[in-house]
Amino acid sequence: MIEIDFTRTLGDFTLSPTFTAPAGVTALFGPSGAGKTSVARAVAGLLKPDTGRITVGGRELFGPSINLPARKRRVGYVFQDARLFPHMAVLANLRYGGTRDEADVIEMLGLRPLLDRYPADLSGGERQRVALGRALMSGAELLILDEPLSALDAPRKAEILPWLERLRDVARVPILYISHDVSEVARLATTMVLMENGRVTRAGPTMEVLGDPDAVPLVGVRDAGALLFATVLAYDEADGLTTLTIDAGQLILPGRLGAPGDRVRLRVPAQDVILALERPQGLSALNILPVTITALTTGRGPGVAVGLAAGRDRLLARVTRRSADAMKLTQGQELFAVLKATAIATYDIGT
Amino acid sequence: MIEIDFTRTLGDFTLSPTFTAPAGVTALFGPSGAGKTSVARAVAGLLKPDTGRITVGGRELFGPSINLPARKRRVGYVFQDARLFPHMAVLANLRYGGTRDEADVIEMLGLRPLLDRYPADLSGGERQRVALGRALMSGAELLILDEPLSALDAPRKAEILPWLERLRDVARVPILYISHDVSEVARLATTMVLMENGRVTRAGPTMEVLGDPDAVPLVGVRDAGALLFATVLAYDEADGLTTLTIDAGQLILPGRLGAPGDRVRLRVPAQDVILALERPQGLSALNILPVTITALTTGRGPGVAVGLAAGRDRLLARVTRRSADAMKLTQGQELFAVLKATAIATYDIGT
Amino acid sequence: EPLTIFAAASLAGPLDEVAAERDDVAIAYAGSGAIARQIDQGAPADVVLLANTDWMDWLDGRGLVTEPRLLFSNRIVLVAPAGAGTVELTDEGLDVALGDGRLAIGLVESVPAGIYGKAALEGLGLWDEVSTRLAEAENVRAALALVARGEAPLGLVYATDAAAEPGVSVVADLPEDSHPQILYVGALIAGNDAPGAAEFLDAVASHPAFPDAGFLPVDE
Amino acid sequence: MSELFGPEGWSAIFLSLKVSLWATVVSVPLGIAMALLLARGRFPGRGLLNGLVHLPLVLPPVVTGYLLLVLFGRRGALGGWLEETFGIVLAFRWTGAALAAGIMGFPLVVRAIRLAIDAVDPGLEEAAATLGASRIRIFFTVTLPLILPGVLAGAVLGFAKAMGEFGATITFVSSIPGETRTIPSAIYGLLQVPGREPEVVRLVIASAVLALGALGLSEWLARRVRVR
Amino acid sequence: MSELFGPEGWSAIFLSLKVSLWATVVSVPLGIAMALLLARGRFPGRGLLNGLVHLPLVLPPVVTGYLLLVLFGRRGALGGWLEETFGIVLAFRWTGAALAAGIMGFPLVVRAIRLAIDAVDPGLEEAAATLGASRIRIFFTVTLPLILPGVLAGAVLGFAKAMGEFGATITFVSSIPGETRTIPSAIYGLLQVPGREPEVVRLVIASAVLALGALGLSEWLARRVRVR
Ligand SMILES: Nc1ncnc2c1ncn2[C@@H]1O[C@H](COP(=O)(O)OP(=O)(O)OP(=O)(O)O)[C@@H](O)[C@H]1O
Ligand SMILES: Nc1ncnc2c1ncn2[C@@H]1O[C@H](COP(=O)(O)OP(=O)(O)OP(=O)(O)O)[C@@H](O)[C@H]1O
Ligand code: MOO
Ligand SMILES: [Mg+2]
Ligand SMILES: [Mg+2]
Repeated sequence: MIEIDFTRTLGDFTLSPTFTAPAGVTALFGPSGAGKTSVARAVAGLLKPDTGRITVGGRELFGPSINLPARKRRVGYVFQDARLFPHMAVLANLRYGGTRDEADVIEMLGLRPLLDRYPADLSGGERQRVALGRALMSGAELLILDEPLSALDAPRKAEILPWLERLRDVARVPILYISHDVSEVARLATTMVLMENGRVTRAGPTMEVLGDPDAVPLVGVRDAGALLFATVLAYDEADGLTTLTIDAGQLILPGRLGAPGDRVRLRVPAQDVILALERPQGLSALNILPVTITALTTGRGPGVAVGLAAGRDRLLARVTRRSADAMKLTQGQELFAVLKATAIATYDIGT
Repeated sequence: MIEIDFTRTLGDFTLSPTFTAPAGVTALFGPSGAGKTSVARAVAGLLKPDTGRITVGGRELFGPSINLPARKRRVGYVFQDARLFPHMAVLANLRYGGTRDEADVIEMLGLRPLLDRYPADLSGGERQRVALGRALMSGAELLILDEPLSALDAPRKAEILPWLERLRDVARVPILYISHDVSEVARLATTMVLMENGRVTRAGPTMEVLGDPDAVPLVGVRDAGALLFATVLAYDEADGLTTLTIDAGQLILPGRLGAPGDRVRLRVPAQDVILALERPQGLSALNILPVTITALTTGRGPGVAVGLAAGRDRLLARVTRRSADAMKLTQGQELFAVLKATAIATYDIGT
Repeated sequence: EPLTIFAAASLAGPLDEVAAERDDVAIAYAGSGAIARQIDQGAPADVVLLANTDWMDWLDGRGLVTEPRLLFSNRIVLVAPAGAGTVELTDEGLDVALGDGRLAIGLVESVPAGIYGKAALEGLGLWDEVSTRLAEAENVRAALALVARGEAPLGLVYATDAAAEPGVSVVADLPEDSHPQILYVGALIAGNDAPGAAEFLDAVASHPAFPDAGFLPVDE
Repeated sequence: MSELFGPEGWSAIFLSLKVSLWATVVSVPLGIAMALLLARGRFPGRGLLNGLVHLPLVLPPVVTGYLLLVLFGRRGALGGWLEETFGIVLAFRWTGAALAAGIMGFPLVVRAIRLAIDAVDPGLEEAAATLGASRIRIFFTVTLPLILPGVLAGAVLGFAKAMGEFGATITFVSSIPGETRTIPSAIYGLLQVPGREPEVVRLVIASAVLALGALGLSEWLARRVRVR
Repeated sequence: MSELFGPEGWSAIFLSLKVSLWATVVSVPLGIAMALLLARGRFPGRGLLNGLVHLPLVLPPVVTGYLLLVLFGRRGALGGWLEETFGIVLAFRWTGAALAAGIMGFPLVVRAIRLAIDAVDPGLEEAAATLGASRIRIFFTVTLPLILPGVLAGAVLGFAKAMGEFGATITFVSSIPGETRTIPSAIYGLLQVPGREPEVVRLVIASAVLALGALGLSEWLARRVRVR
């Protein structure tokens, strides 16, 4: 539980974020210069608000009569610039804040060959991995990750994300996550906080924010999409596909996504949803769901955001206006959503 | 034209890249620590190869008897860490190397409100924009961009990319571009150079590399996809769609993509291509192309990479093995590829 | 062009008085050794006044000065912080007066006051008793300050300095024959016939400020 | 070998070394503390303290020596107290010479360290704080290693100054063979007498060799500890 | 006001200011050049040069003064040549006092600047080079502004040292009223005469006030130029 409500002026920039987020991962999302890093610094005790209150998990870190020093906040902070100690080898850097899960962290981040190196001899991505490892090993009660994966290649990201999920779900460490990448955010974030110009413009459960046609311009057209919760039914060893149930039916997705009974969450990018008036046949797409149109939002561009209900689940589709006209889409209309299995690939699946 | 063939040892890391790239944008792509930044530094004259040769546009920058100093190489370098001059305000930083296109650059990068600020008061993304602006304004004969957009949000990226394209196409400045983001690379890069462990594992025209089913594991499963060249036929003002012709037929895509007759290029992510045995009807996807299967590559995972020929154009699709089996996909088979217009959105379209 | 005098620092008080009566005299004070070397390097001096005949001989030997002449003599006295009683010039007397303290004196190998003081102690047969209990100072004024501050219970200084410092009392006069005569010598710089130089030297030799300060005439 | 300098010369050399080493060893930690106070502290009188530290540089050494005498002599305000309370005697002792040398070199030590402190990236200290490190731990594990080149520079400046210090030393503790007659005092004495130049030259060379040896050592150490 | 120090006192104060300002003004640019050479240069004899720069710190000031006298005296090797060739006379002139003060402070100036140079991020100079800047331009637009706090520290150390320098000055150029009698020389002269202590105290205070004023000024400037 993170409760934030403070103000602070920085030159002629006024930062006054207000939001409450439950346990889990809280994503701060917004354009460059929105104030995301500044919020993180305030939470970590590196930037003193002028007035207000910051509470994490019931612990008041800052308030009218309290201003806990940074070292007592037990915050593991991965800075936007790595901030490794230049005079220590990688291993000493990693161990500086503690040695929790040392072997696992080193393994997961592929740091073994780098342990004796000094930061000056690391590449940009290597530095960021070490900084991440250092924060993970510190045994912090709150993790702040400021674009921790932005310098990393996709395969490396794919290795690190499940780890962060485990921290979220197993170790139950609350995480404040700053990123420009919606697929990361969607995968990890319990709560999404959209910031602009020092203020919070929208905050709420990730599913709601991402699935909200009205939030499309805030999130970015290409990044809009819905989140679904699904339950694993079975995994087919032979063809490597997992069958899941959602409220509206079944989905078949590649990869082993969990043991039967596990709950997983899926991001379905709006642009990867195809609408069909009739159930299509002979398609390589394995997933076809009956849906009802709940909302039609026309933006400035040539696209139309279509809100869909699939049972109690909500989906978001983005189609061209021409298609919408040709198909005569209207609110309440019943039709079919085609989801391509590989577009909802492992990368977007969080447990 | 960039010709690179040198070796240099860094501790126990050996860098020995060899590739030739024609004019345009050359993307260096590869995992963290592959040696991308080191290659860039060597080209810029900041890292001296032990032996070898570096030639750009016919000018020998480094060779057995020459080692041009950095300041004479006329290279605009956007460093992975911004490296702004901390004692100069933003405007002075921008003007340090020259004032080419000053007003345009400031506008495009949204730097106007920052001009009087000092680097210490900028956010991470703001710093990177200033660094980019400084390099753009220097009137360099070669631009080196080391992850210039990684700290930027999607809308900001979308503003900057067309500018880089203009540099490539109008000003004809060769660009060496380092990025982890395939969609950026696909959009910009003429040539793609894949690096791993200090060496070049694959280099060639971006279309070939991205469209090659064998390159899928190198590029990353989710990032694979093909490039198409298309010619603009018409733009429909009413519904905001552009009709284009490719060898195999017509495509209809959202947005004004150019004037009639313009050549544009499109990236079609493999995971966004749906295969159908028969021409589907009543779909929101506007683009259906007859294609022939040219290759079927089964990887370790549950997916199958399907190489497709659409006339003389090549496409790449990724389907599950189960679908491939159900549809009895075989080489030479003729079927239909369904491309969702919004999946090939403006973001992936380069002129 | 004022007349430039290079003078031993211990002459400072009365020499200033002499100079004050004229408006064209500049005096540079320093240690005798430094002055001699500077003259050797062509210092713009017209008159040189030293507290040490060795350095004057050194200059004379190099033909750098003309007409060296003896000006005054001085005496060495034993001083103690003001108010102290007289001290007997015997081993025991000194031992008692010193206690666990030290005898302040100019550097005994090099500072004129120290050289004379050492000679006197030797002449009195006291050297062995006190040679390990000295506090050798950079110049005689510093030695005097040590006594005046009470840091050293005894000091060997010029009678002239003792007379001018209210913080000390003379506790014993050293017999004149216990050390070589303390001589101040003056000379003109060779090949530099500055008008008034010889006259100034004469004025110094005859000025009452020196006897007033305790300087003694030279016994020829 | 022993004839090169004679017993007095050797004694002066050893004494100078002892005095200078002690002056350095004591003034470096104090210099670090003072530099931290001046660089980071925000308190009234900071400017005055800064001035006080620099004073020995500004005043003629003799004046500093005289002030030391007034303060730390046996009759001096602090000297008497030190002697009664701790049995520490500075007047006419090598300890006093070390004090004089240390005080004369202190502004140099503090300045070098302060420049290094001002150059430390506060972001690294912030990072250490978020990792739970206490101020003390941050100082010893982050700040101190990062300022080591400055500390070394300060130490070598302090040592060299101590080797060359003369005016304050001789005024405060005079020149007692074997106790306070350091190389500069010995040289000064020799210079006052005609014809002793050869001995002066030998002592000058000895002094230069020692101090430049220390300089070389510090440069070598600095290269080793230099932040990578 | 003029009675506070008497004409001689005022003359010493103005002279000290003139000498110290010149010493500082000349030694700072030379110090920057020397610091660059020592910090960045790779040439045989670098260690020796480094040692030579530090020598005035190590040697007793009197020795330095004698060396200057021997080298730059009118009969000295360089002194004669300078006088014949350029008509520059240093011996027994205020210019010589400035030379002595400058040389004595030079190691301090160089050290402070060198520490600052070592702390400059080479990445910024690289960035400037890729932007086409020549070495000269990089120096003046990037390196120099970044080391300004170090240069200021060096300047104030050099100035303070010059205000306090005595031994080398009096040995080299004597203590000629109006020409080379700086505050420290004047204090020395006054100390030789009983009863002049009040004048000494006044001059000490004047000297301290001037040097600490310079110190305050430099701190203020350093805050203004401090890299943001
Ligand atoms: N002095 C050195 N000693 C040992 N290894 C070094 C040294 N300098 C660089 N390296 C290694 O060289 C490799 C290439 O570094 P480079 O910065 O070029 O990588 P990169 O491809 O840009 O990576 P990233 O995407 O993470 O920025 C890295 O593995 C790095 O650790
Ligand atoms: N001292 C200051 N004076 C004026 N503006 C400041 C100051 N410090 C920070 N700012 C501004 O505050 C805003 C928020 O900065 P912050 O670093 O929190 O942004 P951010 O959301 O993390 O951006 P990015 O994604 O680019 O890292 C920026 O516009 C920045 O320019
Ligand atoms: O004339 Mo002095 O002051 O004893 O050297
Ligand atoms: Mg930020
Ligand atoms: Mg890199």
